[in-house]
Amino acid sequence: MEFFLQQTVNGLTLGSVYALLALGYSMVYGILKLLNFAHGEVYMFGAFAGYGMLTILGGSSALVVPVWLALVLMFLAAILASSAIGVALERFAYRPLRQSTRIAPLISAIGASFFLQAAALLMFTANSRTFNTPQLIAIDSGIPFGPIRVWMVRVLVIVTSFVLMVLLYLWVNRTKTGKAVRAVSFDREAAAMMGIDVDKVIVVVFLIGSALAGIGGVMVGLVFGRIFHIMGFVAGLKAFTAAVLGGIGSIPGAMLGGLMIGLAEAFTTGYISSTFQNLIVFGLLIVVLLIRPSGLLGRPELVKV
Amino acid sequence: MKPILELRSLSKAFGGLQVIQDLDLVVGAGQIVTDDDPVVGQGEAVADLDFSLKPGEIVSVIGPNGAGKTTLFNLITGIYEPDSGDILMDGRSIIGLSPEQVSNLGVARTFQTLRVFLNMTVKENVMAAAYGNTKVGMWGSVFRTPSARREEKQISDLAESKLSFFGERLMGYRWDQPAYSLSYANRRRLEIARAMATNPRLLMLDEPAAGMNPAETHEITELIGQLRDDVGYSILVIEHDMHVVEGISDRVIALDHGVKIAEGSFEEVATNPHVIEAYLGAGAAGTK
Amino acid sequence: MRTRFKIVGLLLALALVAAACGDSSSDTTTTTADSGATTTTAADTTTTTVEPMVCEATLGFIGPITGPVAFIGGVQLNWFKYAVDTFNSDMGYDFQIVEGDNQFDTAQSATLAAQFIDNGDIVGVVGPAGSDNVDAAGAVFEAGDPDLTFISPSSTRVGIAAKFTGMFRTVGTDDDQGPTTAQLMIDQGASKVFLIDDQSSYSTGLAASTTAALEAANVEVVSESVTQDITDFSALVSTIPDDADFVYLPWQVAANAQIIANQMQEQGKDITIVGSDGLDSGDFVVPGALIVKFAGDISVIPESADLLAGFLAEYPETNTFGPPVFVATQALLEAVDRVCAAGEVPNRANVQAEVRNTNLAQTILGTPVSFNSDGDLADGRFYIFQTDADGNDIGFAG
Amino acid sequence: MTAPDETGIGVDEWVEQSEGRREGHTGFTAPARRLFDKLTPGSRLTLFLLAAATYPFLVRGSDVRIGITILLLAMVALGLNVVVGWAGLLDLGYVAFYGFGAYFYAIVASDQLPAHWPTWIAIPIIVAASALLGALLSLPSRRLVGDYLAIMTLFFAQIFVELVRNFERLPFVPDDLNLTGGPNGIPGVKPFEFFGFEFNGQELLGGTLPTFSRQYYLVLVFLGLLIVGLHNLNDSRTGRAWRALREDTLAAEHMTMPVNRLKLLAFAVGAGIAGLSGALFATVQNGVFPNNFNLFVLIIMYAAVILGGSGSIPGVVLGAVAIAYVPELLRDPTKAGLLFYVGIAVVLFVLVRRWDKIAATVGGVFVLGLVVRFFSSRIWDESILGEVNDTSLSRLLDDWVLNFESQRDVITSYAFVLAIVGVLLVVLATGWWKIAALIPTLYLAILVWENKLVFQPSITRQLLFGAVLVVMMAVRPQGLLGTRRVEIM
Repeated sequence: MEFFLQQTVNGLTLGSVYALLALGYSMVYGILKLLNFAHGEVYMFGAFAGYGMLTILGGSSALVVPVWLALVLMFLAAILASSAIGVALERFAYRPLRQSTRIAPLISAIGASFFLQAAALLMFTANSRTFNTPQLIAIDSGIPFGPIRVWMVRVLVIVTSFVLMVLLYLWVNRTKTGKAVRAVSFDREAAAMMGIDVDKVIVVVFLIGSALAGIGGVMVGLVFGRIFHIMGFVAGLKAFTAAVLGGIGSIPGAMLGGLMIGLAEAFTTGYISSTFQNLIVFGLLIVVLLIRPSGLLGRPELVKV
Repeated sequence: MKPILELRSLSKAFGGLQVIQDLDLVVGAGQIVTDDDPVVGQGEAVADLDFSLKPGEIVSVIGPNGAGKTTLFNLITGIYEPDSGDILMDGRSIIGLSPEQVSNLGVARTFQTLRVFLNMTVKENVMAAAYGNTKVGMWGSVFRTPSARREEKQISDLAESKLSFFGERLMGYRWDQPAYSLSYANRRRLEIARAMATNPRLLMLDEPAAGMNPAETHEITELIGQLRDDVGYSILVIEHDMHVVEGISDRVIALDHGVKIAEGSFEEVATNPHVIEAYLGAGAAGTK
Repeated sequence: MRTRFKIVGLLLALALVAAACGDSSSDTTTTTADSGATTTTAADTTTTTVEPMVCEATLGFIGPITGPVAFIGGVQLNWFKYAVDTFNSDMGYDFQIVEGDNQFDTAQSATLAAQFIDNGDIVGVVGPAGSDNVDAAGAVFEAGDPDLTFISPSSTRVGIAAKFTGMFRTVGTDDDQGPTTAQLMIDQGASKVFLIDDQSSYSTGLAASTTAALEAANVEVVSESVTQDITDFSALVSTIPDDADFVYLPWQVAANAQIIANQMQEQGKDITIVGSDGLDSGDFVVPGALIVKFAGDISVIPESADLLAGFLAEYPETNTFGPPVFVATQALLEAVDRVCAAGEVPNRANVQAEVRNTNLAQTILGTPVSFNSDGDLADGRFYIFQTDADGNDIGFAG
Repeated sequence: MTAPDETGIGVDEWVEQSEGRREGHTGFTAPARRLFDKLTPGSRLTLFLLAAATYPFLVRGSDVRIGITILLLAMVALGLNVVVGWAGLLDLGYVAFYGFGAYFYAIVASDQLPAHWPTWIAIPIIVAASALLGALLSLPSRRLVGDYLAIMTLFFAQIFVELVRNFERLPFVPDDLNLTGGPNGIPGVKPFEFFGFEFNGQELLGGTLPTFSRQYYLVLVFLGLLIVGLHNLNDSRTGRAWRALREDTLAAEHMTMPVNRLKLLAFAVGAGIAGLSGALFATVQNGVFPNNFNLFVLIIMYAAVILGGSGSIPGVVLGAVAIAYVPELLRDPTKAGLLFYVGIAVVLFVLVRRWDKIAATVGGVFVLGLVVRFFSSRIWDESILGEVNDTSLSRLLDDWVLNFESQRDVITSYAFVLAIVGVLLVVLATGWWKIAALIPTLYLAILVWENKLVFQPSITRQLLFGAVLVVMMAVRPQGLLGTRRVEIM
């Protein structure tokens, strides 16, 4: 039982980070039908921005401000950097290709991804950076969860992700801009004719999706420690997987997909084998897709004949 | 003579919404053999007998929006499987067959939403549809064997002859133009040419005159007549334009909410009170 | 619009012509100009054949400067530049370098090997890193020019140097390190070892030789493995049995090992970590952990400490993959120096002959370096260190 | 056909003309494109093969090797083009078939197994096995479309690498059977040998054709045959059916095309070509390693197809040339520098358009440089004493741009970010504001180039390659030789 709970916590932590990334992925897809392969790089820059802020504030060991303030400032820095990059990506890599085939922006995304990786390599070098979170938030701090204890940072990650997801869900469903987003993702041309500024809506989506990725980046830095210039590649793939698994374009689906992959990875490692973790998780996902070809919460696309 | 196509108490529902209900329909030259079915009225059977003398029959399906007309097409061509009932082609059930198998039995259709292969040339659009009637395998094509060349020539001739059916509209330089460069009306013509290239016996046209101006509409009306007269297709048409329906139909079937509410000659159906009611007193059905 | 494009086209054409001219002119002045690979400093225009006593040479570098393991190649490139600069300024030479980025891709390593063979200025190569890249590049070197020396600063698979005439390496093999590590754990009374490899060529080789030695001594080995690109090990940490005596990490990415140490602490797993030389890095500071190092503690050995300080004054960071590059470059440059001292013009054959005679009494690694007939280190020794509470590495009796 | 329809014809002609405009038959590339269009496919291929065949005589061995890389990429990209460009199936597992072919050949042509198969037997078996594998893997994917298909096939690609890397550890594999060599791969793969004729460095008919050239011609022959075969296939009922499938699967199904069988066939043909290319790759590299078949390699293949023009055979070949050659071109810092400054000039002309404004910009940048240098050197003399790169371009700018002696990394990092922000501003600004933003941006770009990028040629190479991809796609979304496509979403 203790082992099971431990693995659940492990999986939830990882899964909530995947989910945050998948949300941005899924939103962009929903609105542009575009696989934003540079999303992982946005996340990486968020992580580095958070790290930069931490360094400015004196580093984990010699912080000049209270811890909570440092965390807030780190997240703010990440949100700023990530959303700026996300919006720039949209404007310069994707907007010129909006009228072309769906597959063309894929290469722009990959080019942008190469560019951003190389830029990070130039600015931050290839060496990993570590947040040294235990010096920030003691490793024996935490809340009890059955027989085990959950480190405060994990609590922070899981709670923050859930809160953000709920907020996002409410925003999309309740606010005027959120409704505009849904309108544009449903039918861009009709939305434009109804007086919705499609460009603006798309920018907003990139802004929010990238901000979430930035937050995810800082969280990864906090809870797992290591950030490096190509961390975005694998994370981006996981986000893509989570988004598709959940039903691409669906916000609850992205959350569910992310959590599911996180938990699947944890339980596979815990109960079966770490060596074949990827094999087993991929096999599992293939089965899920065979049973639900449009993802967990995705709806099959309706074709008017 | 047996009918080409026959529907027996066909039903199809989507999520609680009954789209097609107990629909019976018989197309083609021949006698209706559904005497066990109470819904089929005797009057229609008589009307059918009249047409049996002609090489093909043109039946129009009319009805207000949401009446289930396109669903009917989709059921026949195998996109949907009916909940109950039967569809017979040459007396054989085609329930459960894929659209590809149905089309290989000689049923070709066009689409209301216009589904030409946009990025292929006009001629290629038509040539592609000859797939089912040609045989050369992949290796034959790769090595351009003599039989492959011969067949390729036949496909090309077939496409040109089908396209030339439309006179100047789809001729000459247009053959090598991508289909997306065609006007709306020409895309409709291309869809018909493409359907013809599958070598069908039954042609199903979904709103062939939609979006056309009066001159073009007139043209398409004549064309549908020619298709039957010159080529000998049996034709099932969905159409809103009552001028077209009047001009081409041997028989008209009116649907409303998936239920057949009238059947007979154009005059009979157009004056049928159920049909007028279905169109909510709109002049379209009433004036003619 | 139209004129603008014409102008652009004209410019592009001009640029192409210029590029072509640049090529041909350099071709005529230096008999074999490089055009495929990168010269950080352009080749000098004097021809080597006229004045035989001018000691000139160009060294090539192959490494993963970008790509998935850029943390290896970046530091290695810096140490390579640093070594050449140091040697040039100390000895008054003007040796040139050509850097080649293989992105840790074997196909690119092979291409770079071919380019270096074609670049007649190059008398020796440092690199590549990774046994698979050595295999790919080595095949090209062996077929194209076995006289061209290449000294790999990080490839540990057994038997690989024997395959290629021109290959040397400045790190010990898995057969040197595995048994040393196993003996360490056996001496400490291990009965159960939890071993995690990272699915790289380096890691699996080391894991295999260590496992063999441990199992020969009846120590139970529980093997798991992860890929290098994951950064969360908490699920794996949960599976570490509480009765394990050691967790052995033969890893390349020291920062990942730090994460696993943190997560072990988080989950209350108080088990000593044993690391391979890959964890010899500032990224891994875990008090109590045992690290098997290929070199002594270079920050303590006075000569090495000076070099290290000099390096850090110029470049931001270092890690365990750097110093062997310095030694490899040193071996090459001293060989060139001896060739010149003998009054010969350095070429690939005589440089390789001198590299074979390498006998460095003192290196930055703190150990003497010489090569055996295969090109492996004659004496690949490993040292064991323990990190103390302050994060310093202290010698460990073993 | 009675009433002439003025509107329809008018619309058609207008569309036709606009298409002509879009297709680039005006502007500076027009003569080349017109010439290209006039050539028959056969003469295009002949010209290409002639040019390709003379290439090894003009260059050095290492360039021949790069040529091999290019030809191999062209081959494997042509196979991908069948699946993606023609049949329209987003197959992200394609690299697995490439790897399968490579590993298959490596296993039967090395010391991994006791058996060494003759090449002429091995190759057909490998192609058939790869095609079969492709067909098998397409079976579970049949119900999936678009991105769901993409992710499913992506799993296959990742599973392949995992399997290869951990083969010996699989539970059902006997301990002593290490078929794939794990992370070490399989070195020492034998060259192709057809009836005693080996494609390596042995003497050939008394001549001395070097190894690389032999391998080059071997791949070229395969590529030539492949191009002919694919061209024929494209113009056949199968090729048309694939493209119909891509355009509208549902309509294709109604037009007598067996959709599932055609998808399966496309997967199989693509996989077969990938398997063949993989076997060639294994022999060219003398070995196979798990990293040769990772997602990065897949990305490069996709880039070749899409950049060249998805669906077009000459386009894909050109795309492969561009994708494989540009990074090699960028290895040389002199050429990279040239590309950078020519790039700046191009940007100037495209963005500014007017001569007076261009002159103002160039003058402004020049003056700004002098002013900055003047004041900076007075305040902090280390800003002009730094190391200068030894390329001729850099020496030319030595006395104009700043060269930091210390703090170079930090300053240039900030300058780099500022320069990128500046680029964004330039694109967004209009009129003279654009010029105002352009001047400091250009200056910063040159500053960063001379102080940072020239010293990091390998990283700069990545940076420029990424930028080139983005710019090329923005300029020609349909790919270099692709035709513009209409897509209804």
